[in-house]
Amino acid sequence: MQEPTISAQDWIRVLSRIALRVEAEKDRLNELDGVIGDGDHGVTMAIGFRALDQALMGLQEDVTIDRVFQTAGEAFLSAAGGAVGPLIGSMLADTGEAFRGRVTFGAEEAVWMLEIMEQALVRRGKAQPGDKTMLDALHPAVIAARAAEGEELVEILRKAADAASAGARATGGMISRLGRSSRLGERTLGHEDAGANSIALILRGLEEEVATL
Amino acid sequence: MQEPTISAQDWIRVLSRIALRVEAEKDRLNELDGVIGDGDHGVTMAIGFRALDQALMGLQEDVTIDRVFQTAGEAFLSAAGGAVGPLIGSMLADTGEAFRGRVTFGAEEAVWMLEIMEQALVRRGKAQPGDKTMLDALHPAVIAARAAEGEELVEILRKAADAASAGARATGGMISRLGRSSRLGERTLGHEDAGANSIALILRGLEEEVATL
Amino acid sequence: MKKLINDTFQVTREELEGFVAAFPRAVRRVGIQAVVRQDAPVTGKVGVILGGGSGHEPLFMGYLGRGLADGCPVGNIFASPSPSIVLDATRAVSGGAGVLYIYGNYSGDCMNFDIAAEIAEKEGIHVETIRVTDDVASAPLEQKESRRGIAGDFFVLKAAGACADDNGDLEHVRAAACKANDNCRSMGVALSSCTIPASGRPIFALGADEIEIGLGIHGEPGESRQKLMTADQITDVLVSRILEDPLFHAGDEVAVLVNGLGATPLAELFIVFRRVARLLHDARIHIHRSYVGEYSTSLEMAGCSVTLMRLDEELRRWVDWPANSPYFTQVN
Amino acid sequence: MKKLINDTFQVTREELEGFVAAFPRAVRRVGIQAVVRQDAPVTGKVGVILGGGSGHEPLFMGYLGRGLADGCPVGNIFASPSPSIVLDATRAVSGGAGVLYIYGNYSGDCMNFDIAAEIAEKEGIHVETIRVTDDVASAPLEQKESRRGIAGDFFVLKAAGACADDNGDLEHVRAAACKANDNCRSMGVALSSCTIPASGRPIFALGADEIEIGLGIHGEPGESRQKLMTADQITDVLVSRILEDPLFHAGDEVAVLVNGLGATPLAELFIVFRRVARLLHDARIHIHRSYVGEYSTSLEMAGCSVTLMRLDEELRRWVDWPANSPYFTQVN
Ligand SMILES: Nc1ncnc2c1ncn2[C@@H]1O[C@H](COP(=O)(O)OP(=O)(O)O)[C@@H](O)[C@H]1O
Ligand SMILES: Nc1ncnc2c1ncn2[C@@H]1O[C@H](COP(=O)(O)OP(=O)(O)O)[C@@H](O)[C@H]1O
Ligand SMILES: [Mg+2]
Ligand SMILES: [Mg+2]
Ligand SMILES: [Mg+2]
Ligand SMILES: [Mg+2]
Repeated sequence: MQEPTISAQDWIRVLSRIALRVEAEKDRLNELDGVIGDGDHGVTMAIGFRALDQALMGLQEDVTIDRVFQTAGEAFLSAAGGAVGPLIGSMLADTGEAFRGRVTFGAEEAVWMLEIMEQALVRRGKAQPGDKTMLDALHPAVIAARAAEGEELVEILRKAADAASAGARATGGMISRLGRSSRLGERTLGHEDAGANSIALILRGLEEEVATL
Repeated sequence: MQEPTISAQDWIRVLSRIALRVEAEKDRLNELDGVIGDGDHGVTMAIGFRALDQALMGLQEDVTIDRVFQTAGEAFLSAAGGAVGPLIGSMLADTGEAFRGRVTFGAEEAVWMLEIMEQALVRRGKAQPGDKTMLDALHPAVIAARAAEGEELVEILRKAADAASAGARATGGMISRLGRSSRLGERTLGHEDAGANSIALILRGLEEEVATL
Repeated sequence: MKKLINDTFQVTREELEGFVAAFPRAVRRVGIQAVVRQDAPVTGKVGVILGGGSGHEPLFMGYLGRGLADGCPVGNIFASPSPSIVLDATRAVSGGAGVLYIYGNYSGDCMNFDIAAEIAEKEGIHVETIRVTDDVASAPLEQKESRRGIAGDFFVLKAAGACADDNGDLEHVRAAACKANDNCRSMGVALSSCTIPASGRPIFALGADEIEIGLGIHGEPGESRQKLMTADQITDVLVSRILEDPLFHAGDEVAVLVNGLGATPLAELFIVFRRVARLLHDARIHIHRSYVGEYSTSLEMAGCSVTLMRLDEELRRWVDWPANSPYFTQVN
Repeated sequence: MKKLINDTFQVTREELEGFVAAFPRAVRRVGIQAVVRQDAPVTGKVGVILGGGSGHEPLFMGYLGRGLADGCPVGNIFASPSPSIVLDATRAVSGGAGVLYIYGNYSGDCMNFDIAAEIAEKEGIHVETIRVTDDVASAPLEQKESRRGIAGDFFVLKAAGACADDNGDLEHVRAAACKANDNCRSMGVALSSCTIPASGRPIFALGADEIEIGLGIHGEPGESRQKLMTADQITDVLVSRILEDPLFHAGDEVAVLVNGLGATPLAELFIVFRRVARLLHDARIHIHRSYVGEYSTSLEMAGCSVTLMRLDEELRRWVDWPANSPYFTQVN
């Protein structure tokens, strides 16, 4: 049996579908950010993903996987601004950088991609696990994906998404130590982090959209 | 039987007691003005009457009736500002002017005072009956007082106050043709005029406070 | 009611204390509620007085200074200053060349300023008066002189202050102010009411999706209540009503003021200005100079007004004239 | 949500269109969301860039002009501009003498401006950065460099812009901005929240009698929620917290900024200023110059902040330096 692989065109489809999911969840993300931040996280994510979608539509038929990610990352970075622009922008762009020359994308690459994304996030944002940021969804996702190594692509993505969701929920019990909300200290307890929820949303989208390919 | 007469000291007492009544009704007057005007009529009346009260407190024992009214009018005019400052200020000051040299104040003078006040109001404000202004309380009061000529002082003041109250209520059926509210035209229908209510309030106070002398 | 105040009855007085403390080089207080330029009276210059009730800041006292006003009598919130306050300002700015009173056309202001003018004349100070009547929503054109004044005060002051600074005599300064007023048209919209501190509750109530078109700057209700529209649609209504008066023609040059009523972010005023500029462009009316910001407010009301002043050579000169005051400074 | 807007996602873009249309002699747009002085780049002069998310108008672009900023990259509402917007501004103001970035210390801004600076350096434009950290409520003094920036941006810009206008080189301009920031302390209070258009609902909820002391200018909750107090009591809290940092001493000279957050009438800011002046007088701290008005807003939030900048001879010189921009002009 041939191991399933995600093509560049698949990636365009998957990322565009994730953009729709972000659009649909924008108000919820704003609300989460409103409680302990400035209430714009959903808007910023939507602006970034709209631009990403727009940029991907302009790509040629024969585009490579790395160019898809590069394009997505640059478009997101240029359009979103805010804190998430550089963070998610770098996650995508660094993935593109790392995948230069690659033509297949299967289970193994999925784990690797998540690792690269975590490194990009930490490099840009300097967060540590427990700081109540996007990392608290991404970090458990990477651990779960690594633990699932050897399983099928969609299974790995499902476990990563589950771990990210659990991680996002767990941020409710954390005291923010980075970004705007950090000034609130203990007042952040009991409220989930908006960015961590975005990561959970993206990884869930990744799993479910890849499953429909 | 000696016809009762209101002394200068009595007038100070009566006007000060009316000031308290205005203070107590300030919110209601604001509300009336808020519906079709700018909502400050009660405040302006209170400011004017506070200053009037203050000025009367500073008068000597041997003050004359005309000085009481002069002082009251000038104090009201200087402090209140707005539309009512010149209107009520002139009503009081013109009364003082007219009573120069007078030492008694009985039933006959009460009618005369109301006539002078009406003239002062019209001279300053150029209103006509039916314009939905203070005049629509004062004008019927003057007619009622004239009709009661020959009766006792308090009786005359009661009839004037009753007519002013009825007049104020009747402004609800008028379309404003003067002052701020005139820009509203038909939208003023169904709402009583604030200034007319002030006149009713003052004349009722006059009656009741004179009755307790 | 949440406000940064101490005593609801002392708002105007404490406000003036703070104002003169903030700009001691520029202004000083005379009497209880009048403020004048620090260098008043300027000998030989016409004294320009701009006043009215408070609650419209930076109007009036924010515009005390060279090329603008010499004195501002300030009434309590939304109430004309009394004659004694007007006289305090009048005497302090009288430099021997007469005094011009500028104020919005409201019956309270008319009565109080007229009484002050009578007394000033008795004291030998010659006073002329211009009542600002820019609000097209307040009366039809045939009754132009009964229209009320809103943000147009600023343009009328700009012309009078510049002409006085150019050493115009009283007749000349009055004529400049009069021409500015004749060529000025405004209309406003409110998105919310406002609260007079001593009353403690909003003057009027607007539904969550309602706006009041053509309102007055003291919360007097306007011409019509409508459902919320986009900024472009609202601007279209305001500008088309302004252009209905047969004053502006293709080829004309105008000054534009998009004025915030208090709570509306500058960003929204720019969005309104963007549309005004487009509409004027389409009507081939040329914008000579633009003003966008809070010039004449209504406490914390949300909304804006649009003012156009048609320019001829003289008015262009007065608009371009330099000015220097705490809240408006223009260098060329 | 009632706002004068058209499309919730186009607010910043349409706002900028309106802004440049209103002041065509003063500013021009470069790229999609950057605005620069019309005469940029000024050859041989350090380019001063002040930027951040929009929603704080007139900050940032209102201060483009002589003695102030050369370029403003403007992000979406309350969101840092992206590196490409910052670069658009950087390239347009680079006159060969290097560029200084000034922005409030928020993690989003730090990341985006840093990426832009890296790219600019690769293109041969030397960039220095000052992050404004004036808000005493946001972190204790030992962590001064992690405090966030609020209205202090204005004073830091004033110093940098003046020094650049005086032909200071990049190191000199950076040092002036740094000194201004080191000597600047602010604290704010909110009486209401505000609404980001694309979100449509207030960022946070305050009870009818509650205020939020020490809040951020993006609606980030503050230090503590308290019951409404008088203006004097609130001012006492703000000023005493500012004076807690062992920076200000009897005999010092300061510049004062009482800044409105958007919906607070100027009259209330004067009442706050009145109390600030009294408190400083009692502390024998001398006010050299005062600024009262909306300098750095949070959309239509009600409330204010108080900023003090301690002056030495150099900072006094930069504060007094003339400036000319659409929303701040100072002549001496
Ligand atoms: N340094 C960081 N590292 C990782 N994530 C961060 C960092 N700073 C902020 N975030 C994430 O960004 C989210 C806020 O994003 P957003 O609201 O778009 O930006 P802003 O704070 O500029 O308004 C937070 O919920 C948090 O998860
Ligand atoms: N010209 C006038 N003649 C008689 N009464 C008037 C006139 N103009 C206004 N009024 C009265 O003044 C009242 C409003 O007073 P007030 O609210 O104190 O003044 P303002 O309109 O300046 O806010 C109106 O209700 C009306 O009765
Ligand atoms: Mg946010
Ligand atoms: Mg009224
Ligand atoms: Mg009034
Ligand atoms: Mg933000």
